[in-house]
Amino acid sequence: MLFDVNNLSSGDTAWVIMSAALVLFMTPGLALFYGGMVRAKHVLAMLMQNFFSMGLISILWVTVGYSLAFGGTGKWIGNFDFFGMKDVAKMYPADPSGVEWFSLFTIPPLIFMAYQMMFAVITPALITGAVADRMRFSAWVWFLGLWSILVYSPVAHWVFSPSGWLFEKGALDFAGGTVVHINAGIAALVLTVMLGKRKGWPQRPMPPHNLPLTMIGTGILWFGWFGFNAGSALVANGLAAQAFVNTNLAAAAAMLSWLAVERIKGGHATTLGAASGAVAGLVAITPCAGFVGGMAPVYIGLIAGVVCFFGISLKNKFGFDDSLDVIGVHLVGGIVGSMLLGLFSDKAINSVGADGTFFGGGATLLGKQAIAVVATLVFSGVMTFIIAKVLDIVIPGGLRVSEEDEESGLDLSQHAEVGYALQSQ
Amino acid sequence: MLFDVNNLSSGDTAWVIMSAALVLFMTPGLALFYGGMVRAKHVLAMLMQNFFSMGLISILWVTVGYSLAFGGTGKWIGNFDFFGMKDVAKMYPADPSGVEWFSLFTIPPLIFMAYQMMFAVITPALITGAVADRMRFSAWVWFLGLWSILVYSPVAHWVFSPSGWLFEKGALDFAGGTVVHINAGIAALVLTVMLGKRKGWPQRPMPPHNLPLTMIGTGILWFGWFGFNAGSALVANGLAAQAFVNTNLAAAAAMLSWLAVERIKGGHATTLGAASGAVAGLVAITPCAGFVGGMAPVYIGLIAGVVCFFGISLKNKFGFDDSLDVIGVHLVGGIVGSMLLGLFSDKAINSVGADGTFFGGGATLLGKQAIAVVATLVFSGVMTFIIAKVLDIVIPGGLRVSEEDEESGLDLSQHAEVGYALQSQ
Amino acid sequence: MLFDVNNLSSGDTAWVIMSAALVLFMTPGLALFYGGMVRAKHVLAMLMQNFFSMGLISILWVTVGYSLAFGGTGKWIGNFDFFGMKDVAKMYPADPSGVEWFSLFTIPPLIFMAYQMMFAVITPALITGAVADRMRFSAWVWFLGLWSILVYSPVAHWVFSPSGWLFEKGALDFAGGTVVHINAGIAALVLTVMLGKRKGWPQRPMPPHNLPLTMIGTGILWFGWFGFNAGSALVANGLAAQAFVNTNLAAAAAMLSWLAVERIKGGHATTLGAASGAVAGLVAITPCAGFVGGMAPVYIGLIAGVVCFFGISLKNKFGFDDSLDVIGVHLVGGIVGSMLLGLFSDKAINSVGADGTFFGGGATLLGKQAIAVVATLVFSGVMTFIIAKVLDIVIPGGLRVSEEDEESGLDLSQHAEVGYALQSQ
Amino acid sequence: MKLVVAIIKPFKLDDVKAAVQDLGVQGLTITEVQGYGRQRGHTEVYRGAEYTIDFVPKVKLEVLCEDGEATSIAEKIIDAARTGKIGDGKVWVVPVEGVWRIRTGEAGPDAL
Amino acid sequence: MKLVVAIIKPFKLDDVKAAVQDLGVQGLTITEVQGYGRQRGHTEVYRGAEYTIDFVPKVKLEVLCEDGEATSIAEKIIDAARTGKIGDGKVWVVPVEGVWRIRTGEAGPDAL
Amino acid sequence: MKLVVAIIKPFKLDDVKAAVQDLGVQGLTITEVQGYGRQRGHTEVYRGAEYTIDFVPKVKLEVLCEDGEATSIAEKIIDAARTGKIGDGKVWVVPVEGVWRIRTGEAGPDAL
Ligand SMILES: Nc1ncnc2c1ncn2[C@@H]1O[C@H](COP(=O)(O)OP(=O)(O)O)[C@@H](O)[C@H]1O
Ligand SMILES: Nc1ncnc2c1ncn2[C@@H]1O[C@H](COP(=O)(O)OP(=O)(O)O)[C@@H](O)[C@H]1O
Ligand SMILES: Nc1ncnc2c1ncn2[C@@H]1O[C@H](COP(=O)(O)OP(=O)(O)O)[C@@H](O)[C@H]1O
Repeated sequence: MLFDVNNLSSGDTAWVIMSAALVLFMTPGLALFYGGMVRAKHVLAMLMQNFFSMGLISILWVTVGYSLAFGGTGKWIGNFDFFGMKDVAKMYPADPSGVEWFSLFTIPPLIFMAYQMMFAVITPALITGAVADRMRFSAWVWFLGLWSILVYSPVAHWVFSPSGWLFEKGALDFAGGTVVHINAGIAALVLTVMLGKRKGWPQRPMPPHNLPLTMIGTGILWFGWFGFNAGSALVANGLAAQAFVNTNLAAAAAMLSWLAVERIKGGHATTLGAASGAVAGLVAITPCAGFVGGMAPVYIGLIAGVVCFFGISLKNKFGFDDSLDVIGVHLVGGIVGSMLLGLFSDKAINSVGADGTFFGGGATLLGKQAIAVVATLVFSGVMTFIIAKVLDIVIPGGLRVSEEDEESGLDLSQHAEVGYALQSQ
Repeated sequence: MLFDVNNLSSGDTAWVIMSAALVLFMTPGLALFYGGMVRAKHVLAMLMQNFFSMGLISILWVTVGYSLAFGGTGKWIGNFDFFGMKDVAKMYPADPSGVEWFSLFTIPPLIFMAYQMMFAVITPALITGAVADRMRFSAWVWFLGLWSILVYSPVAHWVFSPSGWLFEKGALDFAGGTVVHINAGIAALVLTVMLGKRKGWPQRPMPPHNLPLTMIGTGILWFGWFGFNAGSALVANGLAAQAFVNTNLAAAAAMLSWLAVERIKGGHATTLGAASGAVAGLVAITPCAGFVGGMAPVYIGLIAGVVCFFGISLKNKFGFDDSLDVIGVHLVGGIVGSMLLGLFSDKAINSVGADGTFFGGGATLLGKQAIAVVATLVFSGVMTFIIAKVLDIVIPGGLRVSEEDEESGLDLSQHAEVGYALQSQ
Repeated sequence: MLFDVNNLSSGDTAWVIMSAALVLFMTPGLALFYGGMVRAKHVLAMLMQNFFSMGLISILWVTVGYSLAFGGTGKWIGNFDFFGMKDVAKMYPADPSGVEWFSLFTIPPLIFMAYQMMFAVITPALITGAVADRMRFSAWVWFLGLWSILVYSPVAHWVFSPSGWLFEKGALDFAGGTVVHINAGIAALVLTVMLGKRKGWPQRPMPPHNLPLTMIGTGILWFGWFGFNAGSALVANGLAAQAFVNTNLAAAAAMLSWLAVERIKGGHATTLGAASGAVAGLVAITPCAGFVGGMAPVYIGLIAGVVCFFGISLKNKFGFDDSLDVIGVHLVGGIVGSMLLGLFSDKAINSVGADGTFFGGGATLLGKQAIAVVATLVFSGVMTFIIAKVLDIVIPGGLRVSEEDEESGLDLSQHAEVGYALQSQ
Repeated sequence: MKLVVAIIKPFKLDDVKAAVQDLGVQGLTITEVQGYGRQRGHTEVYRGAEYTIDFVPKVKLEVLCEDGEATSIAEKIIDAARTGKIGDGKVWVVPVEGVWRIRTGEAGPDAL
Repeated sequence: MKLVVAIIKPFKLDDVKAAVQDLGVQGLTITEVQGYGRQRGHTEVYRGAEYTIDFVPKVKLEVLCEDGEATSIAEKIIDAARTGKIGDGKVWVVPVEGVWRIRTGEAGPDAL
Repeated sequence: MKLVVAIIKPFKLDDVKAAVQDLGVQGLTITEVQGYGRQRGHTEVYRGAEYTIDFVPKVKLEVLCEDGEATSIAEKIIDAARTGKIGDGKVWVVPVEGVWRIRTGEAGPDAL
């Protein structure tokens, strides 16, 4: 699809460029969010795993990832049309016959590619919270690259490309409920089980070393998420405004419901609870952001806050050590959002969407959403397992660092650095 | 006022969406700004009080707050037309007869609502700096909600709605000198007096525990304030550019004048002084941002820096413990800005504004500004007192935590958390 | 050049206002990036030197700096046409006869001035990393102001004003390779040599006191750099998108190549290495951002990462104490980027650019780039020396603090503050 | 020579310092420590999971003094640091066999 | 009275605390310290330059106890803190000439 | 056995460590402390209000050694830590009644 400069809207372009910058900013935000929660001796390793994704995935994306996700009109995966930035500056991805999608775009194709790049960067970064404090850095490097190409690009194609089978089927995902959160969440679950528990967990308490750092991250994430969700409108109009409002309301509502449960159950509303609830709401609204309206985002947020709170206790029940609760927040929250969309979706908000159960659409959309969820769970779960298994064998020392390296801290053992030096030096 | 999609400007929309995101980002920024200044055992409580405003006020705003501020065409308060997001997506607020205001808008009404929401979120958050280290969290929760509905929405209606009595009267407030800063500042003063001093103040020094955190917050605040002031143009044009420039210059000038006074008086220009001066300048320029031009913002900033510096010493003179100087900076700075606007306002900059004393307008505008200032002081002051008094009686334990809870720190006593864990863990 | 409001594009304006905000945000980002790397007792002084630039330079810029850089149509320096904000709101800078440049602008002249202001703010701030931990604050204040007027404004005129001699000559610099990075880098080198080494360097290790702070800064810098580079298009179109993509790719590629060298040489890929590599890439792509396309930014980034890594070891070889490697990163990176542009520049990407060696342009552009580099090195180097020499004589105590003040820390000796208070207080 | 060591509640530091200064003590050294004792710790909550933190922040004071002063210093500290609530801390005295002032090399009582 | 002091690996703190609690120890004080010893430090890298950091994070425990308990407490700590790898740390015992509980003013063994 | 304790200026740490290593000392433990002494504190400014901070950052060294070595270690520290300016710190020696190496259980001089 040739890019016609006459169709360009400077307003839409301004908004999508800015949104791409906002989504990029989320990865440092995520790094800090996680980094504050680990113990001091692992803080840099956590930051590094996230920042490294900004480096590696950016390059892989323009080399092959974008092409595999958005090249051609295949059902299952893209092709190599955009390999190595070929034609990206002048061509949109192709629309399948009979569909008008990219041909309606008013932004330069380059910024569409870049905007999608930022999603590719942050998705695997979400996983780092689950494998915290014990994964070998070289194993992470390989996992990151392979997972991005073999898992992220195909799933992105299924859902975000108009020729992808889930897109065609009519499953909805405004900004990445399946592609980003369920995808990363199930990968986190598989990796968590394969890596095993952190030494000492759950006997020894492993409290966050620096919650203010986590709150800085929370602020950046909330801020950046406006680019993530409202930017996904790819135009600066009422739909973007709707997605913006929905994003804020779901985050707010989930914060409140999470804190309410905490208060009722444990007696204290915690700061980390406020942050966790907000992120749970942001996750859940992600697939819904441009398809729901009115007070629906509030309800979605309220539900997500409660369900994710209980989702987090799964790890204690089943005994897997999801260090920073990627599963409880992203996997559970992603599923909650994707399924609630089947109820709350409203064509009056977005004509290219569908009506959910509460708007007269029956269970049709719900069914499609379930298919998308299950497909993502199965594909990503299996692929993650295979990649990790192979790497565990191939990488010298395996996926996990030695006991001693874990004890002395990943910062020192993986990066020959420490987060904080003596104050008095 | 029905929203006509043909009037939509994608450029203006892009700018206002982005501005709304920037203003949202200011609340975490404020949290960090304040959080770095308290002692380590209170840091999370400070962060929490601010982040919680993002949760609670967002929800209250779409439920009733927006409607009370912008519904209908009453003089004193809005109505319930927009209750629970009703019609917000398709309707602007109504213009009073004979006035064209909302009908000239080029942005979706949803984003106007969202932009205003962010102001509603941050305004009460400003108060947290005054009540730091001793307010019970449950009391804060109730105060926050009640104050937003009973104080913020009415004052916002008076000043920002074209049917509000202060708007009609011709009092000017570009981005919230009265609505935001004086409003929060006087509430801070009342609460400070009612809560009493922190234990040990002023005998024991209570130095900031982490000034780099405060400087992170300062950076975010300065950055976000461009959305606050330049976004208030609600279009992306020369007026927004003027407000942008004014914002930056006032912050810069006030930093310089604050530091100059420090240097002359105490011998040292301090980092916290640079931050405080900048914020004082930002506060003072807020009402003026879209009404003044040329070097006026520099003069306004220079004056604000000096006056607020001395404003801060009031607390020592009068012996009230305004922990983080909300009164000295926001109340004093807000009054300085609102009154200086009466001098520096220039119709050549903004035709819907008015000429101040220095531009041939005599004392007319000055008088109107004085009325707006006094009205806000009286209304907000009295209402704050009533709300706080009632809560002090109703809330188990009262507004203030027990001595022991204060000593062990609000983080532990209110939230069962600590900011920083042992390094070596 | 009178500003005609009919030419205004709200989309372009939205983007440039936002870009100006992003560039402003880079200075706090830089402060944190540097601040985390110094020892705890110097952290506030580092933050202060940077924040102070936001104060002083903003005011100097609207007073004289902008006018000296963009007033009139002189070859070597501007004039006083825009002194004290005169006419800035209604006039663009003048185009030299026969050239159409400012007359094509679609944004308000005020925001052009403000956007340029942010560059003027951050450029001298870059120098602070080289003089860390030993420069007297009052000396910095004077140096900052004089350097901005006597060095920054002229060089900006040469390169960014269409009447400047380097602009005329056809030397290219999209967003400040010469004006910003080489300019600040050579000043850093001169100052470093004049100030001498930090006490104890290189015998005593001086490890970063808080690398998470540095990583916060890195995230903000990367985010803000999109405004720096893509904003320099001054329109929201495909060129801005191209600059955006190039910026991200060069940062990513340089992170990878820096880490690869580290791994090969020293055995460990470090977190600070990831940050340093990314910044090196961002520096190198700055002059190229709007002139190259395809995979060129990746190659530029890869080269910059390697060259800057080795650039850093220069200080050990030559024994000058460039505390935080401003020379290795900004001077070397700036030269790398400016010269590589002579190879990779492609008129197909930007018609007002030129073809570099790899695109059939021979060595012509390369020669022009070399002239621009050398001219900046010589002028800035000599002027910096003169300014610093005079100040060293004039300022009581000289440029450098006393040994005792250095030992007890600049925070205490220069600002009567400490970064972190006792935790238990 | 003796070393008087005290573990106190952090917010009592200023009072205690003032008190020993009154006795003519010219120097002391403090350390931020964590105490465990009868004043049990507290429950912290981390994402829905509760755990007990046994340690409470305390400040440790060390005062070198002449033999005869140890008891009066200890008593003065006890007075100044007391709140009467559990967790007020301990004071103890350790024998010291030699003291030097680094600056001058002076030894014994002159080094204090 | 004695003061048993131990330098241990930080991650052994919980085990050691549990162990001495078993002996009836009712209180102790810990400090975050940095140790240098046979467990040489490690190399850190700072922008391409390597330097050796000799100090490793350790935790210091201090337990006041009656004369007769010192050895058993020391032994218990040694057992609980041992990993068998270099850097496990030291335990030592210092004589104490007087102990007071600040809250009550009680002295001697009652103060523990 | 003895414990040599020293309070020194933080930037002297490397020199002091090197000095005692020269004497064959194989291990030591340091703590970041805050000192109050003749080297009065300094004035800090907080939003226009000045207040005096009495405490200055110092580093505390602890070195276990055999009885005979204590004085020479103390002297070596004094030499290495001296700047001649006020606030250089103190060194003192405390008797130790038993030392163990946790890793091996060795006791006495062998444990050092
Ligand atoms: N046996 C002990 N050895 C060393 N320190 C102790 C001991 N017992 C108590 N402490 C210290 O004294 C502090 C207060 O003791 P605690 O038993 O809580 O209260 P109280 O002294 O009022 O009985 C503890 O937090 C700990 O730091
Ligand atoms: N002579 C000493 N004086 C004080 N502390 C010591 C001494 N020797 C060792 N330590 C402390 O004990 C820790 C462990 O000692 P090290 O020699 O590394 O291992 P090990 O005790 O297993 O032989 C050191 O990190 C240090 O804190
Ligand atoms: N009586 C004391 N007990 C414990 N520590 C002390 C004592 N006197 C001084 N110190 C420590 O020694 C440091 C230096 O002492 P100071 O009196 O300032 O200088 P000088 O030792 O040069 O006379 C202090 O900061 C404090 O840590």
